[in-house]
Amino acid sequence: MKKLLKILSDITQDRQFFAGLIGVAILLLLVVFAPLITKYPADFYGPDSLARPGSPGHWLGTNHMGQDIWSMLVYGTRTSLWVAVVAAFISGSIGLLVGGVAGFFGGKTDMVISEIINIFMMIPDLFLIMLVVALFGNSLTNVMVIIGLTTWPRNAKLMRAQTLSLKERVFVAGARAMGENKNQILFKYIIPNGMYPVISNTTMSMAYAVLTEAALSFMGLGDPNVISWGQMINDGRNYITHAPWVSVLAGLAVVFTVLVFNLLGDGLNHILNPQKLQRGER
Amino acid sequence: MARVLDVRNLSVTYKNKNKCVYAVSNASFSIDQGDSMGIVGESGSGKSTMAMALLRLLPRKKTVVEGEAGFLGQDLLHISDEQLDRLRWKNLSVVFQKAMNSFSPVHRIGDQIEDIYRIHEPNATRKEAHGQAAKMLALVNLNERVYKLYPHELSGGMLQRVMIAVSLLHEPDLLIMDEATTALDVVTQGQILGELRKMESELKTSRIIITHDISVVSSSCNKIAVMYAGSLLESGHVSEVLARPAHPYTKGLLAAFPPLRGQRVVLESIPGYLPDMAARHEGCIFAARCPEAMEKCKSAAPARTDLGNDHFVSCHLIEVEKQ
Amino acid sequence: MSGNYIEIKDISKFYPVKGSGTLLGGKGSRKLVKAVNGVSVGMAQGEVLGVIGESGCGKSTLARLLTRLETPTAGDVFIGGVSTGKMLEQDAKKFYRTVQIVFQNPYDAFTPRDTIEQLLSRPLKNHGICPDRASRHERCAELLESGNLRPAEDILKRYPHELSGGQLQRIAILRAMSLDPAVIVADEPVSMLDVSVRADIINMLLEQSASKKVTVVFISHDIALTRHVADNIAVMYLGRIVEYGAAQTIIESPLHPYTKALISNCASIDIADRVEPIRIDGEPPTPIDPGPGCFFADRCPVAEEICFREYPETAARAGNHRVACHKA
Amino acid sequence: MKKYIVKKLLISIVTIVLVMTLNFVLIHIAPGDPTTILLGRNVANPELKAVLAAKYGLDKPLYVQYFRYFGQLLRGDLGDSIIFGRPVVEIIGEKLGPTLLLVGIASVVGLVLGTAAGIAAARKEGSVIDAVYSGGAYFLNAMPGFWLALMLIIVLAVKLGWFPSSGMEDVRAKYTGFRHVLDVAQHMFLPMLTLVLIDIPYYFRIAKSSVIQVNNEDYIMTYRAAGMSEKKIFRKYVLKNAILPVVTIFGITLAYLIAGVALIEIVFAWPGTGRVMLTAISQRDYPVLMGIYLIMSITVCVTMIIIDIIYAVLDPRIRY
Repeated sequence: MKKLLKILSDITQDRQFFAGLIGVAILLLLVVFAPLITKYPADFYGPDSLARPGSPGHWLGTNHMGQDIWSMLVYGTRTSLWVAVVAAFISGSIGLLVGGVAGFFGGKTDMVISEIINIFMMIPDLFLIMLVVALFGNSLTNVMVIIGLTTWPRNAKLMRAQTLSLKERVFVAGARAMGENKNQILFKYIIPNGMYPVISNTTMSMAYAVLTEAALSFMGLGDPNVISWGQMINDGRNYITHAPWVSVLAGLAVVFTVLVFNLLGDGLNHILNPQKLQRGER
Repeated sequence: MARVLDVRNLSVTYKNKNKCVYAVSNASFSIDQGDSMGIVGESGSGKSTMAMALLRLLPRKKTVVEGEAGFLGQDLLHISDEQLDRLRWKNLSVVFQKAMNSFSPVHRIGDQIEDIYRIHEPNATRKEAHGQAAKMLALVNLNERVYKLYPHELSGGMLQRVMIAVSLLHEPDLLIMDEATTALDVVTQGQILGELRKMESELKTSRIIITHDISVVSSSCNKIAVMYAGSLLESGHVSEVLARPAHPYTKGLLAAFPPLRGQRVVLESIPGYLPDMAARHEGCIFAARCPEAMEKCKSAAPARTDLGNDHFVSCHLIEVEKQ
Repeated sequence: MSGNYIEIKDISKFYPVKGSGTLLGGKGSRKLVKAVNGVSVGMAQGEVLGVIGESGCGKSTLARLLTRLETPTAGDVFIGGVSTGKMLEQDAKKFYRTVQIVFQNPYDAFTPRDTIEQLLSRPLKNHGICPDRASRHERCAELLESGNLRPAEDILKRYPHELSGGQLQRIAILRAMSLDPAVIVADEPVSMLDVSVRADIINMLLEQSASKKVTVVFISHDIALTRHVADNIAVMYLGRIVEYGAAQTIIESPLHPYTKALISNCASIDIADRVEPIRIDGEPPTPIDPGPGCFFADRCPVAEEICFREYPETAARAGNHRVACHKA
Repeated sequence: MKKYIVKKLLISIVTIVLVMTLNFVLIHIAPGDPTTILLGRNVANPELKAVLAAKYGLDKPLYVQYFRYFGQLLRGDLGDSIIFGRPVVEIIGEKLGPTLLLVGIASVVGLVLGTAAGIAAARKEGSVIDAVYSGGAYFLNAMPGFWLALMLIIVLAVKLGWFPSSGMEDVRAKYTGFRHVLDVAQHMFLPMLTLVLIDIPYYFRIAKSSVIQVNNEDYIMTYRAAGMSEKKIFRKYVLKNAILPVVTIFGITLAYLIAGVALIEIVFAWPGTGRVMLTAISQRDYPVLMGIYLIMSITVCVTMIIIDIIYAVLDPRIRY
């Protein structure tokens, strides 16, 4: 109970984390209660096209096909969050594994893996993502998987650094001298103490995934069967002079979501900062 | 002998949103020309904070410094920044602990020495600066070849020597060394301390050494000041304080230190912990851990008592004895 | 010397120099850092051996070799006549129970996520010393009591960051002791602690090891402290023991020029005891392919031609005093 | 120094080989057979297929194909575009100029502005300036570049009419000489502004944190204790030490910018590789897509080597 209170006070202490948390809560509510808070299904083509925001029945207006913008934004949240979670999960897992292996085994393994990580960080990944999606087809699954498969290097780099420094910590040497084996050390000491920065970085990867998905849809490489904010921005482009709200609102949704994940990631980074646990300072 | 530094009632308080930490309270001591004083204390004693306060290097927004520090007729704590800048390095210089970080890693050592020399000799030619630097480098037993090198090309011991040479560029009246030899090996430390002693007789520089290691003080200083939890408890000549410590804390510290030669003794710790520095303490700061504490020690702070021959101590036991 | 309970025989640790050779594993010309270079020394049961030397002399590597945190390039350690190399192969856990270590930094000695009880119970459980939870709890409390950490029940519930450095280091010693080791390696166990609490830690280490006849290898750069705790002292320079003998003898009548310089430069708190330090020039070189002569020759004030040519044999002197020097 | 550069060169070569290999692998693991991918879906010309099969040795074992493919790439043969029916190298070559012009100028301007803002914020840490700059960078960092481009068009081109919203020059006017340069500059302003704005947060973040870090270094304390003026300390010592981490991220930021520029070119109808890419994507012109990927990767690699050399000159610790 005391611990819980402590955690709660930590959370409210860090403004960034708190803001991020509220943002995520809003996004999740939108996802869960989408059918309840929208008047129209997202694929409903109404009679009023390009209605201004504030029009009766369409408080955020409609697009050129007569679709309700508010409904599209809400259903677009589903797409974005889904992509964010799956892609970040893939990228986080690969990063954790590759970085962990490099750091834990060290020596030549580490040398080779870290050069590979550097190389992947250097290659402009958006081109590769586009190429692969173009080749393999633009389904949502492909988009999520390929974003996950190309954005792991950052997480790997972080995990490697974490593992390397943890390996040198006295309590790890102590555990070895106490006769604990490699598995015990990895699962009891390295991973529990090293994964928090990776978690916070993975939160940032979610932001990156949202941006990438938007870019892909914007290029016409999104899944045509789902509502996507990037697609909305692209559609709105043609009416930018007289109906700018389509693009503007969809873009604001992207910005809001990315901000939320970045805030959450930065906040987590402060709260879980390993330095805080290192030397008894609270 | 001329008085170089006269510190009166120096207090330093760290302030942030939630609390105040009383890092140094009411410290008074003085240094005469040619003196070398060692300020000893454990972690949290405020010894480094005191030095930083005298040098006015503490962040201004977060600290409150009170008291006086007479230095060559001026008050270090109250003169303007411009006046202070004129004294810095010309009359008062400092060497910090971390030798490895004492120089910018991307500039040549010689370049950095010249910049520091030119602060007070803006019109000096490169040759003049180089000449003075070479003289000081020789004093700390270094080849002037280091002039052309980058910091990463030198070892920690060599860098610390360079730093000491730099601190002596203008032959200052007072040199403050903050744990300057702590990170060095025994042999290197011994040699640097030896060089310092030799040099002081040539340059007439006074010195303050801040350290946690009494043996450094006993082997390189003529005066000692003992600090505990922000208070200066005892000060005097090394020969007197170490031979006849008056304060129970000094006695405790000495009993915890093993001698190098002679009979082996039983080492004794001082029981208890450092008091909470964020609280004001009514009585003697050491009372809670003092084996000889009396009722009075908990309620009233002891006055600084003069035992003669520059030996000062702040302890009720002594006050009682004197009466 | 075969009567020794613990016998370190010709132990060495060489590392390849970083950046020498190529990525693809170039042949031949790889340079070696000879961190520990053929160290042999024996200890009686319950003896305290002090190891002194400057940074880079290999004393910490020696600690890691003894506890097998590093695998020796050559050599072995025998405890009661049994090869620890063999012991590791046959029953690794037994080895770790036999040899324990206390590190320099107590603040980092425990994983920050566990309570003291969890930290102390873990080895008891892993080594099957106390099979059930209740007995482990009892044992942990006993351990703390025996180390004067009271109230034990309260401390057991604490996290490492809630305790002081001195308390943590005492717990580290108690945890090592809880496995009933034959040897404890103490690598600079008090150098990060304040002087006023050091004595307690040292006294506790000595008491605990004396009562259980545990042999202690005390590694330190603090010469006065080492003299205080050790029966015998070994002086290391660039990976080798250059002088060995009874603590008092090494401090008061050293024979090797390096030991002499080291001790003369060591400050004492006794002001009557000011000795003129012996100058030795230069910085301690790195142990990259040293030799063939005496490693100390180029800094030695009394070196002669032979010192640069061949490494001196270790010669026995009065008592157990041994020194490796052509001139001593 | 030599060793350091040789190592960096080797890594760049490995990178390029890796990109080539990735292309090769993708051709072979993608759904459909390689000829279809290289020819385009709608073309089922048996003659052409035969020519391709012979060229790429599609009847030979995979490793032979790999080396052949490699050999062709090394000779500068990136294959032919499906829709334009011309060599990919030619097509990209024509469009690379405008793209590099845009990226080149924008990344340098972004570097300068982002770093300057970061330094300013660090020197006044906790002030209003710091809060405004940091908040601005945080928001910019969350914006998709192509959307930001649209917003700039809405405000600066449509509403205010200050700048043209698309193209690289006024085609009707046919300006020459200095007037032409001015015209291009005017057209370039908005796309460049967009790129600069999305580039700024990266440099801002790293410049701010490294200035704060250097300010707390011991040597800065030494210079203060020596009475050196804050101006001199900052200009000579803080700046040079703090700029190093900024230089190291230039390469990675450039990779990011090069990826982002395609979308921004599309929004502004800038006649660069981005538009080629959009067409290639919509028509599934794979040789062109692969060619762009390869050439952009090479561009980043070459820049990285230049950056590494600059870094080695700036930081004496590298020169072994």
